[in-house]
Amino acid sequence: MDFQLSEDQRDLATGVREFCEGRFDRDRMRDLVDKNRVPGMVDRALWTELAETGFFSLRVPEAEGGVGLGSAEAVLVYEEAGRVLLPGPLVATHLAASLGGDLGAGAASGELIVGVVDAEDSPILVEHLDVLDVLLVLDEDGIRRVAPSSVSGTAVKNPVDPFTPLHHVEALPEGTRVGDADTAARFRREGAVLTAAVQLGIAGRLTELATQYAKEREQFGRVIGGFQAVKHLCAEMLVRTEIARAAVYSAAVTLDDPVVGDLAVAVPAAKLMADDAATRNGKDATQVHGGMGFTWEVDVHLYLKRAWVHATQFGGAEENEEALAATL
Amino acid sequence: MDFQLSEDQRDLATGVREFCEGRFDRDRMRDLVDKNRVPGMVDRALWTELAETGFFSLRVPEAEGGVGLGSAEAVLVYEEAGRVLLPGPLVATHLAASLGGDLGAGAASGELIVGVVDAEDSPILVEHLDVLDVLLVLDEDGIRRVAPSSVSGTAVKNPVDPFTPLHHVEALPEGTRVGDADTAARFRREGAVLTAAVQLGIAGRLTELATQYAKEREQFGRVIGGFQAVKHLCAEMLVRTEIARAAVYSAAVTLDDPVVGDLAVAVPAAKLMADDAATRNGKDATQVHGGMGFTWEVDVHLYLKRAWVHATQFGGAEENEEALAATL
Amino acid sequence: MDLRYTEAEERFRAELRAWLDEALPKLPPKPDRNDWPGRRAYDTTWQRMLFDAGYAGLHWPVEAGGKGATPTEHLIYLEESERAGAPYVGANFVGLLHAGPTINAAGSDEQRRKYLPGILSGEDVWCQGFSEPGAGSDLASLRCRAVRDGDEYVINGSKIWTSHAEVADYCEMLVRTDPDAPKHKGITWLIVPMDTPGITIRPLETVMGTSEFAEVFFDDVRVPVGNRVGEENDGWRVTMVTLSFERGTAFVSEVVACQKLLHDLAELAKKVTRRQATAWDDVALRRELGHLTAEFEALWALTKWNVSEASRSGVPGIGGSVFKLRFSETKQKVYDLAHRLLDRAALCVEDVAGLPSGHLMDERLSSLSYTIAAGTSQIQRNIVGERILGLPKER
Amino acid sequence: MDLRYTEAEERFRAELRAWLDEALPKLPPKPDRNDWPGRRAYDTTWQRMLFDAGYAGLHWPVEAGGKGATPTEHLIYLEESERAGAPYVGANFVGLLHAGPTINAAGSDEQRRKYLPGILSGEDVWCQGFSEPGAGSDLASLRCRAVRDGDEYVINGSKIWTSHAEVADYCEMLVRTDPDAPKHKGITWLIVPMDTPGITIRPLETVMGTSEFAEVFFDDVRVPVGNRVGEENDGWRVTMVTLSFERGTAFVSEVVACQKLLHDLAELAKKVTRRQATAWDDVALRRELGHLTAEFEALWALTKWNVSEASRSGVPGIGGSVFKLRFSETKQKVYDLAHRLLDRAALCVEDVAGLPSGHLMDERLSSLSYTIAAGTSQIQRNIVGERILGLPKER
Repeated sequence: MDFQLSEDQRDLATGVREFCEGRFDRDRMRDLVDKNRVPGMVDRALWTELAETGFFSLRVPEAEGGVGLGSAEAVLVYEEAGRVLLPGPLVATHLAASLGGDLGAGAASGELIVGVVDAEDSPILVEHLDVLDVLLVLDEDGIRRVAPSSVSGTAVKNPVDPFTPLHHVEALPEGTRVGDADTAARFRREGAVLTAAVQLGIAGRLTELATQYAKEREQFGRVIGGFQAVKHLCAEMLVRTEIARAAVYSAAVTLDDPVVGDLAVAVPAAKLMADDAATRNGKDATQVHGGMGFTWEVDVHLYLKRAWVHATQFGGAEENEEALAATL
Repeated sequence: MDFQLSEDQRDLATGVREFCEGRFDRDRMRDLVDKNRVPGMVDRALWTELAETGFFSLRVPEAEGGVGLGSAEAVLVYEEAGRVLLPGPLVATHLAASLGGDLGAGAASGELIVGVVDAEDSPILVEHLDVLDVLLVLDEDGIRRVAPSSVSGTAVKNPVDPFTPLHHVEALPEGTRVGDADTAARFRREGAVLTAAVQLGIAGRLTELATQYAKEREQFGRVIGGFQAVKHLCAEMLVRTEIARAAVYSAAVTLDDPVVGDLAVAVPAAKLMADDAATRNGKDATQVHGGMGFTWEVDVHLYLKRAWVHATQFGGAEENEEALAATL
Repeated sequence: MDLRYTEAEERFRAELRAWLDEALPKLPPKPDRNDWPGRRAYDTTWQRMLFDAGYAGLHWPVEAGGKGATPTEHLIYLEESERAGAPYVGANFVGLLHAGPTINAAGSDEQRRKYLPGILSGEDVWCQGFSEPGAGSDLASLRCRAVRDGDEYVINGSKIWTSHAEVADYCEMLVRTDPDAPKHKGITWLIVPMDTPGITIRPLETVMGTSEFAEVFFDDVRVPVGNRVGEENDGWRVTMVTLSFERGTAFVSEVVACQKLLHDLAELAKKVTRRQATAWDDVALRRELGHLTAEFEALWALTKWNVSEASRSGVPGIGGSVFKLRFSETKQKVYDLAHRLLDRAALCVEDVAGLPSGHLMDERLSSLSYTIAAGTSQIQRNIVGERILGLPKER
Repeated sequence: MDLRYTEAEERFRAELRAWLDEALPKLPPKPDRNDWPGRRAYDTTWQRMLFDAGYAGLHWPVEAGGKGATPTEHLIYLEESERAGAPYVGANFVGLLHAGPTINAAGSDEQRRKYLPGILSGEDVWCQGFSEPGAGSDLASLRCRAVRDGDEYVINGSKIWTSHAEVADYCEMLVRTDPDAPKHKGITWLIVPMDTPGITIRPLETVMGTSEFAEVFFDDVRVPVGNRVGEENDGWRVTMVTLSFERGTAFVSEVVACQKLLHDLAELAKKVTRRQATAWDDVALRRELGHLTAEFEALWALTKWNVSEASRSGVPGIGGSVFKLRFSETKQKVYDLAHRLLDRAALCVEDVAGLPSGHLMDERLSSLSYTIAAGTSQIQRNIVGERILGLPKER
């Protein structure tokens, strides 16, 4: 057993961090949300760069033109995506790349932007519809493929996360079957773990933002991070992040090598801990920022709002808790 | 509207506090629990003094030989009982005094020590059985009276609260009917509010104990109450106490004058807030005391354990929350 | 302990209720949230209606043009207004609750005559210039300077969190007049007309994407010395005087609103389905609603307790921080619950699929500020620990 | 990131499991909790069995008589022992985990030869004299004095929270040898035979009504200078060395025990009835159990993370405080839940009506100490905030 990053994994994480900070730094993130909004909030040029970096083909076997890595590596990549708030249906497109055929190849190469929606949702809200090339619908029988143009919905004018545009859809078209129930179950498992990785990145970044502010902001003649009340808020944020990290990495390794654990526990546990870390850290980071945390210009709210979105994807808290109880 | 203590009420509270501190001070309390334990943990001589002071006849009309006061006054008295951890079936005997006849008169005068048990409990645990003269059973149809000697139960060797001895009883005898369903419902309401008052006293005393310790105990060259982490624990204890106080007093006034509120909300709210304050303050007071809080010799655990007992009497948290939801 | 209202109080309530029934339909439609002139007009129209009906300055002393009502009457006024759906104090907030009472208590006769009538009648709107980017919880560390130049003060600096700045006539301001004095000492309280040259207003966008607040910049802004309330460098004391006007009624509308909201959420829970059943069938959610019901029952009782205490003593009790701590955290929990109840609909800050997600999520975002604004929960716990429990002050 | 055990690790596990299966039935019956000599005999018998089978001092260096096992092997040892229901380290705790490693790292060859074998074989039992009534979280403020008198130190003062004091052979002690030096500087580490004249032991009753700890009083207790480990006044550094032996395995047994407990609580919930249904039918309780399952899944993963880090670097990572904070609070939540589940049966610290309230409530009381012992949660948050996040130290 060696539950630490390998040298390759460390290099991968560092490389992706450098890529993200280079191609989607804070200025570009703020520009996208504040000034130069694009359809579906996805910048096609950036999407292509992400594809080239392997965001979508990461787990596609090398023989099929992919990077040939595993879920353990994928969570490191998606954690970095969360740290910088990369927008778009990243996880959905990544999952689609595993379907093979034209759809898989197109998703892997970044030619196709693929979204996913759960047919059981009520109300049904499709994310990023304006920019999607393919929409996958998870239903009882498996996965079906739907043309986004055939989806008639009403655009939500004021989505809570400005990076995640939504359409409210009354009913989804039939489409064509592209995956069976087992594949859908795999999508749900892998989607949960990758989304948890994004949440982990968000939770970690929020800890940094709060800690940094606590080191700079002075009140009563000293930096506020010197007050236990603030220091302990920051400490709890770190604890949540590290607990989530252990759960997410462990679930990813278990996806790659199911004998080392129990996926029925590991997957919902990872999602639950990561959702909890991201959303609660969002609240605490706001509190540490005081009045500034309530302003649009400080980034904290963008992280919190994104965390709220991810917390509803691939299983919410109550669902995960029930699933975990069922294992007892 | 004048939701503050009247002068008479203030005098009453002061008087009862002086009585309690005089007749059942810390030394006597510790003596009873540590050295000179008596059957049922009730000292008959003290019980008689309590009766003379009006603990049981407080709400019995003057015409019937009682003090003729209301629930508003009763909660002030029972809060003081909680502050000093007066043991025994105080609330049950007080309620019995309202039944009239020999039973009521005996309870009011302190000749009879009366206990109460809920027939619906599972397991059935009778408190203070060894010293009871009368046991009242609350059941679906009302209240029945049972001779304690006819109750066959097994003494619990290690009750969590050393002041509240218990007998485990498989089945309760039939007994004789002494109250109908309406009276039982009244008992439950008044019992909940008076027990909430005892919890309020416990919560307040725990706040004092923790605050006092925080002012005296030094670590790292200063008193620990100067550290925000400790200060804020104490502050939250006070907040819980004052919130509970408002709820308990308000419920008591509403018992006396139902038009000023809604008993279906006021009663469970008072019990819920007071149980919450007493048990959570017990936990926090332990934490403030550090290692000392884990010792038998510091009083905190005695308050916490008593709070746990009261939290199960006349409606627990889940029951009260459901009852409150039903009012929405 | 008496929770019964007196006959006079019941009469006051009945008359108010009757008037509200009659007056509210006459109000123009509510303006859009971002229409600041419209909001000013709406709020001041309502204030004028209150004025004409004799309800303006209910809690002000009679000699200041108010009604000298008791705290209990004020509580009744706020409770009934909220239940009837009357407008909030809105643009009149600073005038009625801060600037007016301060001028009455610490100003000159001339200042009283000049400023108080306009506040009561809804003619004048005031805003507040207290907080600064560097002076939040530690308000006394403010740095906006005013330098005496003959008969004028020359103001330079900036203020933040100013509501209604764009439409206000006057600003009540705290400025530093002696930078060498200990920080609570060199502060002065000034009245600044908002049309004075040199004032720039920059809307401050909140996490809700709206501009409820502004930053206000002062660049050589000149006001006459006669606009000073109280003595030079005595502004901190003048401000503290205002605090004594709080009589336990600050959150009455909000507590009543939350109690209404809990009923609405119960209705919503009975309507929304999660997989097989309604949300109301989920006992955890139901108990959480029950628990919150208890919290607001207690907070309502505590409100009456604090108001009664103020009625007796004439000064605010120590209960304000206790109340504010629990109230703000509990109100956040209500919106946490609303968020949970809405599930994916919570991703829309607008109504979707017949669900009231617009209002609820807007308030849910707003709720982030409850534990921050007007003294963070951390500061409130310090106050409770130090001033009520007597624990040593922070070093 | 690899969670698969190596073949060698799997072999180690298989052999250990086989031995445990064979050895455990040979153990005498467990003594009564208050029978201290019996407990000593039981714990040291087990230690002797481990010693004979080659498992004693698993994590000690080979040169100290240990097995030099990796942190991962130690984890496997603790996990398998807990799953098999083997005894805890008990009376051997201080010797195996504190005193022994310290003597090995900082003692003389003679001290190593004299003290280490007895610890490994279970012959000698050690207790700890670090904490004092006035020195809890602030351990370095200890005041128990030792004055040099020729070839001896003369000890006066008292220690608290000492386990197994009544049955121990030796005490590892921190004493103040220079009262004038800064508080971390004047401390010395001593070995004190417990049969030295002048030692008085007073059992310390806990909230559980039992005496797991004692206060130990020292009245002119004389020990040879040769009993000093490290230099005079260098005891703080010597103690810090011991901390470096923690390799992420401190809570392995407890995490495994909690995971088992959650299954037991689920069984219990399916059995106990509340009014119409079982507790398991209560979705709130079920979800709480599910949530705690996630917490312990994460804590188990974090354990492996910390152990792997220690295996690589040989030094403990920064994760200890992070782990301890979450673990102690989560374990408290488990017993809160058990309390809730037992309802009125929770009023008995003994089994009643076929419910396991004895064990559960005993642990529930014990759980009050989790967030206090070995560094309160408040101190742990300081450590995380200051040492990991780099926030300024308390002033």
